[in-house]
Amino acid sequence: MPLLQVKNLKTYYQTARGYVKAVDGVNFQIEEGEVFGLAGESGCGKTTVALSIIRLLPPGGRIIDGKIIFNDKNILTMSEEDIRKIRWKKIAIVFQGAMNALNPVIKVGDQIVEAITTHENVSKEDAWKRTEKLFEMVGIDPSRAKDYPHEFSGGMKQRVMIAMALACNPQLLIADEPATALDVIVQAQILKLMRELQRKMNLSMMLITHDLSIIAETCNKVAIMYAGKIVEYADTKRIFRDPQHPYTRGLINAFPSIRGPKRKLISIPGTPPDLLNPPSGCRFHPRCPYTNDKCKKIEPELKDIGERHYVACHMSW
Amino acid sequence: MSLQKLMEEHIKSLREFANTFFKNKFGVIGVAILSVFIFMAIFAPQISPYNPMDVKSIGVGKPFSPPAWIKIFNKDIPDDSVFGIMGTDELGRDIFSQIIYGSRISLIVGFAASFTAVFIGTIIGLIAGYYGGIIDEVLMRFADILLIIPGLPLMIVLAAILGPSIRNIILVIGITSWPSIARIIRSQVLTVKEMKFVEFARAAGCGDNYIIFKHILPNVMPLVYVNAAINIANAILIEAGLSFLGLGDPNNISWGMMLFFAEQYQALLRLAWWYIFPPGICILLVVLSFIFIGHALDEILNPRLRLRR
Amino acid sequence: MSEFRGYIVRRTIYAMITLFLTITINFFIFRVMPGDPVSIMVSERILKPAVVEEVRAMFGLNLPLWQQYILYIRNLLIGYLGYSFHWKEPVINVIMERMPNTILLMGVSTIFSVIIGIVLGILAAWKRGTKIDVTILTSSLTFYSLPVFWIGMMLLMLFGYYLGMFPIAGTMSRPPPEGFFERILDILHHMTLPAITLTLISYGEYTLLMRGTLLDVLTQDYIVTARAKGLPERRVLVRHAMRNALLPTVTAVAISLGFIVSGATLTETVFSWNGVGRLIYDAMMMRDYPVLQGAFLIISISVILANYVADIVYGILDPRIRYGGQGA
Amino acid sequence: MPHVVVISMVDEVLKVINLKKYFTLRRGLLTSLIKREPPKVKAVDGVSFNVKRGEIFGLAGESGCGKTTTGRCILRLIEPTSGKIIFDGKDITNLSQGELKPLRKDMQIIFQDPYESLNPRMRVRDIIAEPLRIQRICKSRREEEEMVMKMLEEVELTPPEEFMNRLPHELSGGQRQRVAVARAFILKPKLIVADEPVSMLDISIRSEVLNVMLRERDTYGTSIIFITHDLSLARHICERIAIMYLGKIIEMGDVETILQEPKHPYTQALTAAVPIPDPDHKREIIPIKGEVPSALNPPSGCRFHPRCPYAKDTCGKIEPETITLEDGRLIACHLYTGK
Repeated sequence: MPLLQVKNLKTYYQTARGYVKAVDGVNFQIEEGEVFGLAGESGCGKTTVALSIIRLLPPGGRIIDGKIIFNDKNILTMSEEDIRKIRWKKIAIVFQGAMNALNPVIKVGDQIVEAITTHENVSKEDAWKRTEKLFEMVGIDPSRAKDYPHEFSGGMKQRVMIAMALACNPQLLIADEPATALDVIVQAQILKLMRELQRKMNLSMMLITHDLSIIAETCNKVAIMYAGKIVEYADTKRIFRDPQHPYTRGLINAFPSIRGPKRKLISIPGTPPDLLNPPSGCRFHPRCPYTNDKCKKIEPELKDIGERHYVACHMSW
Repeated sequence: MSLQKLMEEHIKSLREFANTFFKNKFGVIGVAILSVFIFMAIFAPQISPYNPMDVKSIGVGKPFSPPAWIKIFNKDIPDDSVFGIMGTDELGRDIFSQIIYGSRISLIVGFAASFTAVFIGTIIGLIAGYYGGIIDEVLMRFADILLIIPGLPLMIVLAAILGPSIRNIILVIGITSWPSIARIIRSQVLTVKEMKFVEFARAAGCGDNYIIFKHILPNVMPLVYVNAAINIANAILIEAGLSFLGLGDPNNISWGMMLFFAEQYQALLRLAWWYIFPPGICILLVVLSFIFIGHALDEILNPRLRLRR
Repeated sequence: MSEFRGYIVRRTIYAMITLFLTITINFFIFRVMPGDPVSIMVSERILKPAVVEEVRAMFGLNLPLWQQYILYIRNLLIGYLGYSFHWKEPVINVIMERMPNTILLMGVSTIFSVIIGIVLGILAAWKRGTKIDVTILTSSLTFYSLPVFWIGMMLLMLFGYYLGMFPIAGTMSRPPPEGFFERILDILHHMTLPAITLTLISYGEYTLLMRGTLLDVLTQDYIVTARAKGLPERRVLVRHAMRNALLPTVTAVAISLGFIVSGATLTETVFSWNGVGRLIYDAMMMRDYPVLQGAFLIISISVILANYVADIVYGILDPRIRYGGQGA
Repeated sequence: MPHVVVISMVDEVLKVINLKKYFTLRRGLLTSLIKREPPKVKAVDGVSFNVKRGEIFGLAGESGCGKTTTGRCILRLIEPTSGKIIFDGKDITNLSQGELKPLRKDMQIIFQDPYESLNPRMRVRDIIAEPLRIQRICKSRREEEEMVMKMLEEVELTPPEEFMNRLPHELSGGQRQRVAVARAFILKPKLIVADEPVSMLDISIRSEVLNVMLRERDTYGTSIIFITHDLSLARHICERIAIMYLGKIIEMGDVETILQEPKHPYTQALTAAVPIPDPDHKREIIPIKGEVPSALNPPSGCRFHPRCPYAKDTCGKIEPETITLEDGRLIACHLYTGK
């Protein structure tokens, strides 16, 4: 039984001009101890998937359809009180905006203590001791728990966020672009820390990023999202070695590498679609080099082409 | 989402702007109320049944007569003790006509004083924000002082020294209320100034004047409009206050001045509610209409509050 | 910590500059404006010759302007503001006699309006888009748009003249009632209507500000974090959102003090409340310029000092300033 | 007027000598009266390099290393504190903005943020034509329009008629950036500073914009200073590269040499930290810890020494001078100076 199963998830945003179909029928699952990557470009709906899982959509956002089954229970039908108990205790999340994810007027230690005491019946002193241990674990001097967020650098703040995320020993950690705004060296340090902690604690992790290189070195499995849908979903090595969907191929080819042979960078023509009025049929068809009539009319389904390699494309194969 | 992107998304052609504006409930209500008063002000001589100030018309009704429709509730009042639709004042003049003529002063003072303040404020905000440094420091320090000094006492002092006239009231309100606008404009200029299109213009060899008028001012104007609307509302309130204190122009009746006379001639003691009620409500409506319009403009032009991630 | 000290030093110096410039502006308004400056400072028609001589000497009215300015500053430092034409006593005495009444009225109504404003603002933001929100917004805007003196007149006519529930004028009954508590009650009785008036016009601004700031804060990333941590909604609101939203409100209270003083001037006039605001009105009607100048100066100085205190409080409340860093 | 191509004797379009830019922290009027010496941020602290004609020269490093400031100083958008900028054989360090104006048509800039780089109230045609108008290039409106149309075609915003009258908000990020490229190239400049021109664009459209830029460069023989934090991208675009750390160039040379065999410990760490889009790749160990210290109080000696795994006593005391190694690279590190 997988830890998390997302089935046909549809999350739309209501705007003045109509519904933005940010997530439109997404399926995937995360096994225990697995690092699952969700990759895609800006606006493809990957963050919305994360927010749907903990049911914290911004105003206007609504889950229209689907199931999110976590530990055999459907999160989407739970009461507000029940989902509140799952947040952080079972599913913790590290956000993209490391800079602003901590409350500027509360000491960082207190913000972690608060997470612990909300979910566990421990005294403040014990929680504080645990906080100091967490600080050590993520490589920060425990005495700095008494400092305010503005006294930390960007990388340190993200470490604090990771410490906070692990405060209640969650089963699933969602990391939404955890290192994007940071410099390369710090980014590498943060990712390394996350990999180590994941292995040590046998955490299940969902890593959301636009950067395929990060996926390549971190995740076991990966799903590629395009315009609110998953277009390809398989083992990471498989996807990099043998990408099937034209979008995945384009994306991989667009990434420059510092090692290996130097090659011409290839781009995907056109621009990502407006999710208010997504293209008919396959959403990638206006940018796809292999488009035929079927692609314009019929939406391809995500099909297993063997060895749990799923592709949503009429051309396959 | 960057400020720039937000700004761009809300720049539309005039027609589109009008469409958006009239979809905004506040905007429609504001414009509707305001049009009524502007109509009143323009056609005051045609609409008002009597001359509100003319000495010859003293005695059109008895002093302090309640409005005629009061007879619906109390039939015992004799016919010659009621008058018109709003009654009469201490000299028996028609209050309804005064209300109509009063709209002229409110709107004139509101627009003129606000124009003065917005004009000064925008220029000072542009200069302070664009040039920065010591110029900015001096101008903003000066603005801060004017902001911090209690406005009405300062205006009372100025008006008392300058003497009562519409021009002086406009001047006094104008020169004391520019600082808040200057501050807002300045901070927006600081943001726009840092934007890359300004830097590109400099890299292409554009001079300061060109950059200020071609690149910065157009991107500051939305804020100017919003603040002009709010500023008119405040100017109208201040004019009423000054007139109520007896600093109004004695030759032109205004709503504030009506209340000044009401107070002076013991209208409260006589429970002459018909004398006190209408000016206050008119001030409220006009002020509210500008606040509504400002609010609507703000929502359309300055979408910070509307677009949440 | 030195950042904080720097902040305090900066604020102190700014307050001093503001004070100095206000005093200077005050000097020039009354000497450079059209009209005979001597007759503004001293009235030979009304005052006794001895007094006239004293005032002339103290202000050096025959000396060049810059020497007058030096004398003016010296006089300020020793608390000499001139001699009232109307009350026939030193201006400072006339003002100080009325100061407590104004402080009392403004203090009470500011406290009430801040509390009401903040509570309604939080409520409106919390129930955003509901009927409660719309009602609070509309009423706040309406009271903000009404002339303060008109609200005073309506209250006075209804509760004073018509229902006779409250006194129609003054600060205290004449003669004052016997006994300490009776006197306090008497003052409160007189103060009710003016205080309500002032509260009504000033609470709206705080409501709108609190609502706006809170809505802004609620979209911040750290609020999403707090929710994601599974905190109950009430705790997110109280512990995480309100603390950040209250900070700007502190500044707003200080900045709006000038606005409240303006309101108080009108309110005191309507209710014949024996304070500095009413004094300004009376002095203006009597053309008692020394009192007008003095009252304006004292009020301005008080507001500047109150602002200064608020700045310091803000610095203490915001850890970004208290412990240095990118704050301020 | 026939376009006279002046072939200069020098094959360098730009020579930067010991460029420094110290920012004085802005303080209130009063604080500056009380304290004598205002704190200074040494954003650029003695940078020397040159750019050959038609070359793409990379300026890379982490945020706050001074790469952007260097780019701005070269164009005199920021006044350098000291040093020399020799552009096209002319010392432009001390020219007034007025004297600089005619030279401005030979040097241009492309920015990172596609949303901030175009005035939201101007139409595409006006945005692209702005440099023409400032420099008074065109004699008639028709000539101007033709040039704008030609430029739009070159950056593949076709048909040009369709894009001419658009406002920036009617364009996608990639299209905006192409407008920025068109605007920068319309005067056929000799040098363009491209400050992270694609880092805010989605990966799938990056190369399109880059390719447009590179093709323009080939057409006009423009030199480009390519400022970037992305070493993988730099590798694919640049011919030579300079790695900056806290206001100094610590290693400079041919891009493949520097990135494949980095010699400076910082460059080694930086290249090792770049993630590789290949799941089979085994990550190298990054030997350094911590983050970049503040430029307000840079470390003494070699600025990298507190984080350097090979730091010796000398590193904290003596600043390493820049030396040339046999393979032609320049490096500033005591491991190679022999001290």
